[in-house]
Amino acid sequence: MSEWGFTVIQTNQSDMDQMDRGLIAKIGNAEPSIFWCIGCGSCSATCTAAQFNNFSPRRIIQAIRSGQVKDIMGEVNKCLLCGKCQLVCPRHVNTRNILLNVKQIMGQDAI
Amino acid sequence: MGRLYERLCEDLRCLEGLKSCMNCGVCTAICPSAEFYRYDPRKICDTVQRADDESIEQLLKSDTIWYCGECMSCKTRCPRGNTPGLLIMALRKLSQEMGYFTDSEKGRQQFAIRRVIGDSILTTGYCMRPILVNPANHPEQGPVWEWVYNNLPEVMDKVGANYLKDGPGALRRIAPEVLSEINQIFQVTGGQDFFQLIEEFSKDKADEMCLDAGELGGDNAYFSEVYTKNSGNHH
Amino acid sequence: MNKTIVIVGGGPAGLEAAAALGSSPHHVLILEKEHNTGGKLKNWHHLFPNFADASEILKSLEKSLPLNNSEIKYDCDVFKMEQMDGNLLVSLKSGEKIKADAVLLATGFDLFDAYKKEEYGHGIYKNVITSSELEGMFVNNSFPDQLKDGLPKKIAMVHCVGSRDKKAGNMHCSKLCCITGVKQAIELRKYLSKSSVYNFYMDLRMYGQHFEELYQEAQEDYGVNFIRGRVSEIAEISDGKLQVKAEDTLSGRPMKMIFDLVVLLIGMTPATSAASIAQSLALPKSGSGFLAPVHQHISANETCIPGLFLAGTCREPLSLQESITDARAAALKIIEWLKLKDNH
Amino acid sequence: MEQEGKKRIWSEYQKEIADDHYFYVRSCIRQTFFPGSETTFLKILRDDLSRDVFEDARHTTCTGIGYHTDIVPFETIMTIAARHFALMTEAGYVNFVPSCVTSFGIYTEILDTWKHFPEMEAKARDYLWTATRREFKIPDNLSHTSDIIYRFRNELAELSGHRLVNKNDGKPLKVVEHIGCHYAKMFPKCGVGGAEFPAVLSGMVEAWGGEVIDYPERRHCCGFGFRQYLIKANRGYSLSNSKKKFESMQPYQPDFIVANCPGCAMFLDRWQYTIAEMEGITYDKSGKGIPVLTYEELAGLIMGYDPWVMGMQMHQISVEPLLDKIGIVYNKKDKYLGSKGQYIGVPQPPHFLLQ
Repeated sequence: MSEWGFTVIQTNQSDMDQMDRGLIAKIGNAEPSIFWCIGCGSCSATCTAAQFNNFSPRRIIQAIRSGQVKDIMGEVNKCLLCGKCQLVCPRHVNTRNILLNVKQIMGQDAI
Repeated sequence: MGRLYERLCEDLRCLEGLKSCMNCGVCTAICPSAEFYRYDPRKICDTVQRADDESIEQLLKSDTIWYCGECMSCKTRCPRGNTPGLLIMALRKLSQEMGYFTDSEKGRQQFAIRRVIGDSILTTGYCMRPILVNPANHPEQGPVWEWVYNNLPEVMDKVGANYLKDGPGALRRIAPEVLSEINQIFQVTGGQDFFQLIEEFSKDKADEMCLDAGELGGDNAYFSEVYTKNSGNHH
Repeated sequence: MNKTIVIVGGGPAGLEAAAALGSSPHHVLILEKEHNTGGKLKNWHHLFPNFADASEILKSLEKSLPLNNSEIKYDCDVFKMEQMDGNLLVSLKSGEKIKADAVLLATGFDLFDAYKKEEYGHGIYKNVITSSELEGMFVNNSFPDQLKDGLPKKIAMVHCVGSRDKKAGNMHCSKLCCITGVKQAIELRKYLSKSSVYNFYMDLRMYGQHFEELYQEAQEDYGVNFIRGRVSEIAEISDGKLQVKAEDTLSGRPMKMIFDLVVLLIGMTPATSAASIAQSLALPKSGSGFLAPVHQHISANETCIPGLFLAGTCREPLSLQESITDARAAALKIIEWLKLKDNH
Repeated sequence: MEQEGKKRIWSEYQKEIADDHYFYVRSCIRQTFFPGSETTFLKILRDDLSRDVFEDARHTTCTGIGYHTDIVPFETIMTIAARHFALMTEAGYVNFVPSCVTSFGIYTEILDTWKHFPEMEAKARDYLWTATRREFKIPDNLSHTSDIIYRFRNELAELSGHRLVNKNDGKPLKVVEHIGCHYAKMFPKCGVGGAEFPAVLSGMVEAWGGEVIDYPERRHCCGFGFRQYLIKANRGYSLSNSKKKFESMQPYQPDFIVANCPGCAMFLDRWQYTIAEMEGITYDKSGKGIPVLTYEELAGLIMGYDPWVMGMQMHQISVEPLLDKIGIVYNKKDKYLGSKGQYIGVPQPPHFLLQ
């Protein structure tokens, strides 16, 4: 804290016009089923990893689609790649492949 | 349906504030607090309407319920006629009645508010008076206020206030017989007991934290702690 | 014995009921308050979920109107009805009175007046339009200039405007705006191929045949974005663009976004033109103010007034297909009732 | 922007505002920071408009800040309110006029609660009798002091010597109006113009020749948040919400801000100073900040009152640039003098904000 005893706080409000659309553009090409998600949450309910940490495939798809991808690798790495999400999805979203793609793309970007 | 939920439902502000929520999010969209704290009024409504005591207890012990600024912007927009801000007031009341407020950093601040605002009401008849806005604790008030503060009688006189004098007018001294009426009202309506409750729970917490809470005012370690402590984990 | 059946309203339900009554020996008189028939279908371009041409459908409805026993009177404002010796006396504003053996109310619906959602600024911000105004733009091919410069545009579709909203005085779900929003999003993507469209919704009630499929097409083939959160406020920023605030409830964060055009998906509300008729007969209304039948499940077309029947959206929000089916059901009930009346 | 659309909304929110004989209750925050505004209100009403305003020295805080910091229970505050109604009844008045927006919100909330839960009103009568042996009638009319000025805006325009017009180029001054949240957000029907397009301040500004700016965050809270300001550790909330508003209004280059809530007026003034000192930013071109006025001061200015007698020297953001734009003649030297013209020192200049 400053001499004032408080500081200006960064807003939590997502400015959707300033979001990073790069990742969704790439993933949309590689795995278009990401657009089919209706946010029902059955993937998160069945998720093996979610039993042990606060991982949520539904939230991650949401984050990629809206471009809130700043800290996404930390989240993606919680996934065990078991693929149960894909089995339960009513819209045939290939969540596992989406996450694999994130790893690949973000890995490339890192290099 | 648990005991805490039932107690919440005894508060009119819970009945008025939360009829049924459909999780549309209009409240959170324009909530000044959701913008700067880790706070989502929609989720609070949803937690409460599930009527699960364990989650409600968690809520009552958390920082979360203390983030709201009670601006009531949520009320204007809710398509179901709810007022999450009123629900918050009911939650805060219960949190204080149960003594849960001392479990959270933001909840513990109630002690400082009770000492400053509470005592000011009972001893002077004002919530807020110039002398309470001490430049040392209020650097944001700026140098003009500091000048006002150092020249209160002269400045107040110039702008037509009746500073600390009898009779009507701004900042007049409120007569002892009026204050005794105010104290009577606090006595009769439970306001006094509620102040006492906040004091007692806070002193217990101060003991636990090995800090002195004094008997009056803000010149003590526990007051400084709750008034200035910001862990930074709220956003 | 031949009888007179009065149908109030020459929209799809009224026209279809008249067609269905064509095979009966009775005289059918349609009282239409405007200069022509078709009701709100006249102002619609394409219909969900298959983009059928609304004007074609209207033409075929009008064509099937029987010439032998039906008659249409235009510019008739019905304002009162009375029960009289087992018949109904229908009073027009012109002073004319018509005796009817049976009356079918097919008075339709009003569109929700979007100005009541003050926080959306309809009537104040010029780029906030309603779904019905958008449909009019498609009909007349009259889009505002700022959409025609070929640059990419951002368009928001706001669901549930005036529906499911106690504050706006409508608790009911209008049920057709969801699919309308999906249909119009696709149309906008087709018309302005460089544009992006965002639908702000709470629930997408895809109840009808091929509705869910259309929703999926919108996502898969047209790249329409769906954000789960009710719009909280719209504000104009410089150059007429609009700032929209909602909570993205699936990520639990407040959000804002700037749009070139905002389309408010307004729902159906009870028709004001039916209000004075209902009042004159003390006809009960449902909670949301639509005309109430005797029994919602088994007598949805009959009212507590002998000889008075309901068809179409005067009793609840219905799609065109449902209105038409409903009109036929009502016609059948009327024929049955007139038979009974003869026997007594 | 279509003004007709707004007028249609305004026509639905025409609240009744009493014409005369007001029972006046003061605001804690107003008295603390801008007491001259309350003095000005009374002068305008009594001297310029010949209205009867009664103030009972025995009235107190409504305890609203205690209520909204959750240390004062509802039962208590409604009985304090009942006591104020009793003072009004005893004085023979029926029109209740609070100077504070928080109080105004409290009174509307209490009256609404009593309407829906008559047993609560009975309880309040009981508590009040037990505690003070007083009885009360519910006011016929509850209006905020800004409602009263709004009611007389056209009369004041006729009496006034100044218009809200830039004397250098003849153009209307651009004005940001800020309405306190508790004025109408809880009960839109209780505010002139409702909650979304309130007309109480814009009506004054337009009647006096200014032009109101509709900027995107017009409806956002100033950020007081009660406990969010009173506790030092929380003040980032307060500051950041005001900052959001300043950033949103900046492109429209307002000549000044006018607020109808005592807290808002003070915060919008002080936070500009704090932001300037913290980050080296001001939201106007001159580097002096955007002047923030109370509506009483605004009314007083057009009526030709002395800005220093109204207390405008108590603002952190200098008001002189605005006075010069309007063409108000004032004595520069007198600004910081005491009531008898004596020298009592002057404020330190801020580090960043220009004077």
